[in-house]
Amino acid sequence: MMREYYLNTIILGIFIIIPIWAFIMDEPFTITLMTRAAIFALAAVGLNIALGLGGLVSLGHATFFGIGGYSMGILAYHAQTFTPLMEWPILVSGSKLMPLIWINAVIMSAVAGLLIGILSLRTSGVYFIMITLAFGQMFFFFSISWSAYGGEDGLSIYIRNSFPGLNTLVPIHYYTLCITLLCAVLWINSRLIKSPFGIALNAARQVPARVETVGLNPVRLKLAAFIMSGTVTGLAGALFADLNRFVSPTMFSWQTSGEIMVFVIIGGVGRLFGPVVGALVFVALEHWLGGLSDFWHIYLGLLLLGIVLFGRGGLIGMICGEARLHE
Amino acid sequence: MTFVLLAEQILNGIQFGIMLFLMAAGLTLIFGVMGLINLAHGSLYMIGAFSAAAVAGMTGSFILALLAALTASAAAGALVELLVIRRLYNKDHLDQVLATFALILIFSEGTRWIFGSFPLFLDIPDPLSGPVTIPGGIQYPLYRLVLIGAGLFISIGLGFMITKTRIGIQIRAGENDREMIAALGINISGLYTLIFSLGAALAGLAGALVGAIQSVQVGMGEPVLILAFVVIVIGGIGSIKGALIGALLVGLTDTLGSIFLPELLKLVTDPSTATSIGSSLSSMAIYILMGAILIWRPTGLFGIKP
Amino acid sequence: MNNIVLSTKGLTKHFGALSASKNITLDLRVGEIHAIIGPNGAGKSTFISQVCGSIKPDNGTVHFLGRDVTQETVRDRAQAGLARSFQISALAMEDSVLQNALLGALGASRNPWRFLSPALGNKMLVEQAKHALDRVGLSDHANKRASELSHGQRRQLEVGIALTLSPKAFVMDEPMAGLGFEGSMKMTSFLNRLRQEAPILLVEHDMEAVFALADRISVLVYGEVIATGTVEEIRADPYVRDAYLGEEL
Amino acid sequence: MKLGTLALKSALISAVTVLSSAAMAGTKVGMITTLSGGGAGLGIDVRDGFMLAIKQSGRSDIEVVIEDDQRKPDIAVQLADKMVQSEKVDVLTGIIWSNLAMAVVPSVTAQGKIYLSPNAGPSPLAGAGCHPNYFNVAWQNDSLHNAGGAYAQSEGYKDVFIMAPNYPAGTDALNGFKALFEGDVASEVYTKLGQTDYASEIAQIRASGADAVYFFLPGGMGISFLKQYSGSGVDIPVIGPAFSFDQGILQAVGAAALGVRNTSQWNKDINTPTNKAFVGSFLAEYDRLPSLYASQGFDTANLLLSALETASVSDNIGFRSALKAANFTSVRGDFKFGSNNHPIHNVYIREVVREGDIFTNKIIGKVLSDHGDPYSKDCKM
Repeated sequence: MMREYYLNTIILGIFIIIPIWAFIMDEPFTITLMTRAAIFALAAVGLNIALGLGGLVSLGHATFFGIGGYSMGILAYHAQTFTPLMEWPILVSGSKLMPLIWINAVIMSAVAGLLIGILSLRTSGVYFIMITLAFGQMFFFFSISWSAYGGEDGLSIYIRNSFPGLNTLVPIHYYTLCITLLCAVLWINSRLIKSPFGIALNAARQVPARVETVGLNPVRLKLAAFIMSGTVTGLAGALFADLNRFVSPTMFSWQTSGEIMVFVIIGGVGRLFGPVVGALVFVALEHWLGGLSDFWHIYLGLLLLGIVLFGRGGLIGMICGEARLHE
Repeated sequence: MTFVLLAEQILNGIQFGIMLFLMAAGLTLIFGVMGLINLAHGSLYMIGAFSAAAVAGMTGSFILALLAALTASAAAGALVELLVIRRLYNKDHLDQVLATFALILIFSEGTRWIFGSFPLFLDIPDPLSGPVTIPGGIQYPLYRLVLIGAGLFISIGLGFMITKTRIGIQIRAGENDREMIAALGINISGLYTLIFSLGAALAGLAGALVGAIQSVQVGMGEPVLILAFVVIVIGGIGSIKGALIGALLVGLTDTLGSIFLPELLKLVTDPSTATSIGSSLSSMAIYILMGAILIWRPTGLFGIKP
Repeated sequence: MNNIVLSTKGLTKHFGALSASKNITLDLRVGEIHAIIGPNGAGKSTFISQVCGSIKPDNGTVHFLGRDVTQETVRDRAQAGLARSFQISALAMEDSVLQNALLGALGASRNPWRFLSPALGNKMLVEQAKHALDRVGLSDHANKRASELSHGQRRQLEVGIALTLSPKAFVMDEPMAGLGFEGSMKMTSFLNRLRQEAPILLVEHDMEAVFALADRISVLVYGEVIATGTVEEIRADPYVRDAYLGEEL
Repeated sequence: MKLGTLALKSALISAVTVLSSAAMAGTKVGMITTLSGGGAGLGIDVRDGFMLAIKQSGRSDIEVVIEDDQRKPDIAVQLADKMVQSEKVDVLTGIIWSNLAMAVVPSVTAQGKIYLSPNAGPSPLAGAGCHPNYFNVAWQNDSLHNAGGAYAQSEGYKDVFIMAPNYPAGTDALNGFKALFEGDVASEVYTKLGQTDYASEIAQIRASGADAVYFFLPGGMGISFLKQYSGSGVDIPVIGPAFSFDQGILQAVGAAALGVRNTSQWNKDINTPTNKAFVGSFLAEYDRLPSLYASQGFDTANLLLSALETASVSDNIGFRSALKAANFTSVRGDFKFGSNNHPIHNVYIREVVREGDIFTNKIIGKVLSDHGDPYSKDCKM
């Protein structure tokens, strides 16, 4: 069994070496694919905070992905058309500046996470799965009929938003941004797992009654995890929208929620790099299997089934065995 | 808004609700007895519709088509239960969601592989096509009346089966206490397979019945699946009575919402905006209903309190 | 009577037709161990749950440190200093023994909202946790996973977590179960000393331990306290012998 | 998803092409279209029509890379990136749906690539968002709906019930209808996108007392509606754009569609030699009747071929003006580009008929002549 630490290093290595190779060989599309993988990974790392640490099976994380996407879409749309976003009570104009868009995405996702979390955490088990799904569907149908921002057609942003000092339209530049954010979030996540909050949350997932008898509120811990989880997935949504220069209600669909969950499961629930492996494998399969067969979803389905039935702990679990204690 | 229109819309809502019930009944039984979330239930609905369309295309007989739908979906259900599902009973909900999500991918792409991407068609049999006039001067499609009748008949049959028969007693025992049925010496794995394929057959039947008034295509099961989940969550998971009431509630909310919401909004804003906002709201209406009910009663209307 | 730490007055709880608690009135005083004994199904766990707040009584009150806490949550009571150990171990099985103890220390600090600094780097928390583990004799197992502990060790950890809270009163649900002879002896002598720190409301099946430890004993049968008294009084009570102790003595 | 790269390479023919001045380096075309999932039929027809024209041209210096967008905007955008970054194509085409076009077209035209639309014509791309690198060979989205309104007007309908899904193309459709219709609108109903049961709308139609129904329900939605409508006993005449009545879909609708009037810029019975040759050769090649979409794919390829005769793709300005000249014979008859690079053409009214076992359309009249679109005035280029 390989130490998880070494495997994580190898995975990070893949995320560094392949793009550099692609840059040298002038294969910009490979960089675009890696960017896609990095962004999916970020979205799934977000879900993993709720799912892996908090035990919250959210089938509605597309809500945050979409909110992030629309944060980008709406701000950039107003900047692109030179129309104010809001005139009253204060004049707010759009923006094409990525850091601003990201902050907006994070704040909006946090607000949504707070509201959805407060209501959803009244339930548990299957009911929690279903109420998060219901919130996702609400946002999905709302975005379809919100004609001011394109409705079903979505919003197209003609030129990728800007980041000071970089030309974001160059694939390697944008990739650098995305991978930096992914690494930053992974670092925060690795600290979070070992922090007092992480330990309390971990216990709240396993034995909420115990957490309560030491005087802590397990629901509040889970709510905090749900909000954090949402903000990270929201940030990923903003990046994804900028990768495509386009947002549409698809980002809100329940299939998107399912796919984000699939990334986490393929890699390994609760493992720091699980979502990263999952996203990488998914994008690779999509590219290679998709090239081989029209019906590649069948193979994806079989792989998933195999992992659920026979592979405890996803791919990382298969390679490294049971998770080690955080010492 | 005339009485005739209102009555017709209520009938539509009931018909929609009854069809949802056929889906939801299987889902809720499977969850109640085996504790399994089955996302692939929509695929069984699709299998029913496709088998019916294929057999109707070959033989031209609607009865044979329905029989084919029942057999094919029950068989598919039993097969899936034996190969995959029974390995999931002891896993957590997350694994169940994922494994059955995987089954959706396999079933959908498999169906597309066999039948292609174009929608199939299944026609209403001639004796049932066209409208009839029912008391009150309402003209209503005969086939939809037959759907309501068939659905009610099945609901009653299901109710009878659960309350009066041996199988029903075993099912209720299983819902209350899984160890008890083992203690009673009942063959659990046989019972589970039976329940699963019963649920599958109901879903397949719904698919075939509805397929005749809609188009039969890959992916037709998922929208219905989500609605069926909404239904059982509203009703309380595991409760057949809850599923029936939830189904009618969802059917009526959806149908009446899409008519009344725009009308209501027309009182406060101009017609065009009213129609647009009204229809957005009505497409969200059942999810808002579900959210509200869960916030009020976190385990649904007839769910068992934790 | 300001030496009373914890008291219940007329606690009554029905589950449908079944009355799990009938008018239970008893108290826990400074420095004592008050044992609750009774046959299976007598309503001991239901009673403890009402004392700790996870079940709300239909009638009656719970007072803790002179305050009516009947309407307060489990958390409020825990923060006020009421520590509970569970009958069926409620431990974070995937985590290490030390992390489980840390959870208690974290609860005592009332501040889990620290996100980036490692908990194991926090000297105060770790000291507190290690000290508690030391006292229950689990220091050698601090880095084991809780799931690797024996049944008895899990009971010790339960008590250890309660210790980290530096509580004003303990409520312990069968801490001796599964400990074996030697373990029981150790636990008995440990609890014997512990009563000086805070009084213990003890539910226990191990009669030998109960008679060795308890200052007072209450006998619960069918949700009703049929007798309360010192060890000698209870041993002598013919009614109790008849209803519960039977031939054991 | 690579479904097939058609590279007709033969030493002999390429020798000939090298001599022809225009396309020395060869031309690479990227086609992103829907080949799987719902709506795959449309993409398949566009592809087949397009490839038929390329094949008939006999040119070996045109390479077409075909990819499936699964009708998902994010996949389409990713494929567009791949076409531009990895395949380094000169011309893009193939997108079926307006929302996918909105996601892809602005960014590829901004990157200097030519885009030829074989189907979608969303209004922003015809108006303020027009671009000299963007050419629409099919129609502006309003076109067929304008014709629907004009036809209802000419038939003397006074009170029309109109219905479309609640999404931008649906709103555009109903506004397009109202633009040339002067009578009353009995009721304007927006359905859910992807709705499959229209019982409630049919009840409203029955109660409305309208004298005609105009609806725009693309794909499977139209099939469901028509089947349910014909079984409902409501006998108010129905009008719609060609999309719900086209060759690929009619067999699924079946007899329910018989007699329905629909608007189209093309039909297989347009009596020109080019069209007859197209219908005959398509039937011979693929063993099915061509659809509207196939005709648009065929026209798109022929436009491209005509421009390649006079200019090279590497000469962007020259190539654009060669495209703009539209120097080819469209299967629909007269065709030219308006100032915003969108078609000016005739729109006909068709009726669904049965020919032997097959349901198909026949033209019963011309509704609009040399019809352009109202957005060209907003287009500054």
